[in-house]
Amino acid sequence: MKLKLNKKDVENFLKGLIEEYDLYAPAQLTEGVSVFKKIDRPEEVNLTQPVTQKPAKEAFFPQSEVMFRYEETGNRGQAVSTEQIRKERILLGARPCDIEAISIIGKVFEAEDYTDVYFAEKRKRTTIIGLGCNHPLSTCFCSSTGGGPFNRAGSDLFFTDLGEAYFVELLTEKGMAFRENKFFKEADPKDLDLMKEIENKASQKVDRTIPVEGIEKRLDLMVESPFWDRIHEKCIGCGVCTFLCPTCHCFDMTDEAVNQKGQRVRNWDSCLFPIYSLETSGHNPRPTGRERTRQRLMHKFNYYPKNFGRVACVGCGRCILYCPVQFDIREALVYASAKRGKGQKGKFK
Amino acid sequence: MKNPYLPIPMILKKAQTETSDRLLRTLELSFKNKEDEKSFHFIPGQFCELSILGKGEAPFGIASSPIEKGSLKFTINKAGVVTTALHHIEEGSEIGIRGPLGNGYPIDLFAGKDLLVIGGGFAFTTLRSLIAYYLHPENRTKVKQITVIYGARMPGLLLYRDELLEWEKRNDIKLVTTVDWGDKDWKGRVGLVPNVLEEIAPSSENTCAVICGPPIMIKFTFPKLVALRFPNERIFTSLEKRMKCGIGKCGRCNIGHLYVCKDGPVFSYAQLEKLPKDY
Amino acid sequence: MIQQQLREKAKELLSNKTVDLIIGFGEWTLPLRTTPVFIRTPEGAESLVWNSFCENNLTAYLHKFSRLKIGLVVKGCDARSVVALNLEKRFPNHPPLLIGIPCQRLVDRKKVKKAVKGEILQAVEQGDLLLVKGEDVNVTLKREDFLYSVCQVCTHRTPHQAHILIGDPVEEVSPVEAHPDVVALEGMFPEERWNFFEKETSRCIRCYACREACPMCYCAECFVDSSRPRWIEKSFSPSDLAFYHIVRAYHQTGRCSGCGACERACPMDIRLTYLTQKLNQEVKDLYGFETGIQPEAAPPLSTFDPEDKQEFIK
Amino acid sequence: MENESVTTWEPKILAFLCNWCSYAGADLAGTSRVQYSPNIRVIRVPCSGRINPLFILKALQSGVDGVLVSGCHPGDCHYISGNYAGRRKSATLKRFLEFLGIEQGRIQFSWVSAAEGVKFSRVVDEVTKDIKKLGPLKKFFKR
Repeated sequence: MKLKLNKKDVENFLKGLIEEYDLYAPAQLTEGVSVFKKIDRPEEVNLTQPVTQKPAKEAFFPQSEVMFRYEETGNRGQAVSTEQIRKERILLGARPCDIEAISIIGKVFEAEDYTDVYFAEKRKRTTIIGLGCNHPLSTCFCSSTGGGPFNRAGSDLFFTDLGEAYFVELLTEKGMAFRENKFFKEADPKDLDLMKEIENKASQKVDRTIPVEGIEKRLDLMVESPFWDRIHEKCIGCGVCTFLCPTCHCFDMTDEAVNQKGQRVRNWDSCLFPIYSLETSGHNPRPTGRERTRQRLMHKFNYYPKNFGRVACVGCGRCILYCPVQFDIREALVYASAKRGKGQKGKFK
Repeated sequence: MKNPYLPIPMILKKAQTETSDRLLRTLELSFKNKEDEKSFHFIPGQFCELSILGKGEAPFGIASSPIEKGSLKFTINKAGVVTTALHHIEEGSEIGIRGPLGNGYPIDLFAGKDLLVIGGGFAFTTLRSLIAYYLHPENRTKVKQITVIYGARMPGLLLYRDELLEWEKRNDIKLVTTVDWGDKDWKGRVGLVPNVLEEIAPSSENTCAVICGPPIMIKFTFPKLVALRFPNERIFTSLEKRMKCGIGKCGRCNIGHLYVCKDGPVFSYAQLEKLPKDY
Repeated sequence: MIQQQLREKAKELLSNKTVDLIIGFGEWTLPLRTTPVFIRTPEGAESLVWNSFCENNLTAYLHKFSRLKIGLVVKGCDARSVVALNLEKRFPNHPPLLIGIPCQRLVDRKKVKKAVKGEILQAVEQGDLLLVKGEDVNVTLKREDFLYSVCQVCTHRTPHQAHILIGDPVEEVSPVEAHPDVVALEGMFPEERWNFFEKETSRCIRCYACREACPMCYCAECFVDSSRPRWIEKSFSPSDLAFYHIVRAYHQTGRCSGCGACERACPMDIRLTYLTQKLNQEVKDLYGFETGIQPEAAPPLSTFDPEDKQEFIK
Repeated sequence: MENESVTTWEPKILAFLCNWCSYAGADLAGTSRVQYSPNIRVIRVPCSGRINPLFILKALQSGVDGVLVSGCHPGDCHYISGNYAGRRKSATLKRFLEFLGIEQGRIQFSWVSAAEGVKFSRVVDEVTKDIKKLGPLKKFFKR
């Protein structure tokens, strides 16, 4: 069944979603700055920015999340967990890279030994409406990391912007539940053709040449390489790349209490912060930018693949776009792949 | 779904200051709920996250042994926010714990072998758990000879002194205690752990070594073990790293692709050799 | 031309071992930007560039490479940061060798992006013009219309304290009298000012890029990272975000050179320079002090004058 | 007539008093039985120069409606120049917070010597009156 959602119906479609679900979608905080947030009014939704600043992982793993609350601190308190969510959720307008990243985090958070209930509960009760990338940016390299601008893996429904309408695909059981949605209309065969044309055009645009293939093995031999002495030089140790990364999932847990009431909260944390690994004794196993940059890159391209069989990078390009000093992860990959002793030529000067 | 982040309630049964500098305090906790006690099974070397609401959580090795039923012991070094709170908490209070976490010592591999235990300072906690486990009549036959070398800076800083005295009297364990500086009452050895090890020179044949202590002690003891021909596969240590979640999610305690909280804290040197030196 | 002189000078300094390392700007993967480069060999000097996109304040790297003899490429504002750091005794061994370039004022990439539809793939400077190319666009912009607001108010574009000056000094005037955001806010009611501040800071993701990009933020332990005492919580209450930004800015009182690196580093486009610009204005008004202009003048908050104004004290 | 919630509300004011002058001044006010508003809570500090702006911000965040910092008169500092250094911090912080939109009068400063029990009571009364007029602190205050 081929469906479409006309743009003039979008507002009412969104209204319906907001009534029935908790809707998460990209919204602009200010011109050019978008994040995924809970939507209260249809007009907040903005599906035009190719890469939002903060990734869609926030719908499942918010930057700051209360884990449990207690009425009394110290030695008598009773912790009340907050993992239960009230309503079914919709994640709308997430791009294929962000959706891929959610399953990457899922491999850690939904592991069999211990399940992160906060993430798992939200994921179980969320229907994902993916949105194809008509205009991938020059910094996008999802096709090099095993995805693509129209990769439908992980989406329950998938939208393609045809200009006047969205082409709608129902991909899973969760997606099929929307079969009867009154705003979905029968699509014409020419809509399908248009969708394919857009998909082809976009797919050709995305860089496929970033050497991700085999990177795990190459990095195995590079743990103590002089490569790390240079690559970290320009990194200033802020958390932009890790906070905006759709696959980064480190967090910190702290107690926040005022008077007798309190809560345990988790907040995103970054391996690039010196205090991330600093021990109470004063010892820091990763004392300089060299070790911290190595940790960031090795985790994505060596440690994670060792545990889960794929790289923990989806090629969204956020860390390149928003880095204050233009640390380019593609550069790191190209360098790591260059034969030893030979200077780097070609794409990255 | 069970929430692995939610602490279970324990009651502080007894608290005891261990050392003359008053920086180490042993807490004996009993389960508040019977069901929790029934489902709590651990092996020496595992740890728990102790939590005080309003202050936070911190990981501690379990100092008691599985054969001591009904309660758990932790020895806490006063250093940061949580440990200070744990030093001030009164008997009868409630403390949350999560655990047991981590892998524990490889007791299957130890079976039928001699055991050499080397400890330094307050890292002796889980070693105490291990030794007490094997000294129990039920388990004593599981390993052959037990040799323990335990050092501290000063006599007053040795942990579990009453127990050490008891062990000294037994003939099925060889206990050597040593201090860096003695005092007028100290009749035992004076000397650094690596040197004492060299002196005693236990045989490495069919022996597993467990070593826990400050990094500087480990740094100088390890070569002595190698000189005694202990293979890396039979030298074990328990690592410490900054931890938060304790279950391999929050990220910070990894060494290479392994997490100290989940895949450790006990590692063999053969394992560590293959990992980045991130500890 | 300036770029060529810069390369030659760098080559010379590295060849005769005057410095171990030159930190300058190089071209990189994104248009409208440059990247910090670290050059150790005379041949490497060829990768140095100079243009209106040299936005980083490279002085921030001096903390990271404190053991080396460094040649640092500086604009007027960057040189002032070095002077301020020197007053704080940050260079006991090797003060950096400053290779100064009178600044032509920098182009605000965010302003350019807002003016051009779609992704910008290439941007070239040609005199006073910017030639910007995208996938389907090709526009010519006037450079002047797209300057950073901090650059518009900057009068000290020539790095006077530089050891080597490349190019001719420029006139000490600014096209704009005061920072436009400061002017706009001063005309508002307190309520509106607070709302503006809170709205801006509400976007903060606490990545601390503003802190790390700033050469003056070098505390061994930042107050936000302190656990005893814990000044602020790690989560996202508006009050804690405001707390962070008030203290980060206020800590720059009398120390900020107005380079704007904090605001440029922010991935969430939070306006930050109006805070420090306001403080700079106050310090000038109260104590006649401008950061990094007089190499010997004590920073205003580490000294006093018995005759300081005190009409506000009961 | 003002409505009741306004008339019954009493501001909470935190006063940082230097050990050598203002604290002694407050003491004198007490022993001399001079009446002043009961709205202040006192924290004794070694010197007005010890006041880190973080203290003032933390106080405002934690629920006080105003802050008073009081030290020795210029020239009288027990540490020679602590109050001069403090004066510069005070001036810049006050102007900065007012620019951000914290109302004028939320943070106040005074010089009170050990002999000025009466002045101390007057300062406290004035500060209390000012802050009462401003009403409860709504900005910045947490929760």
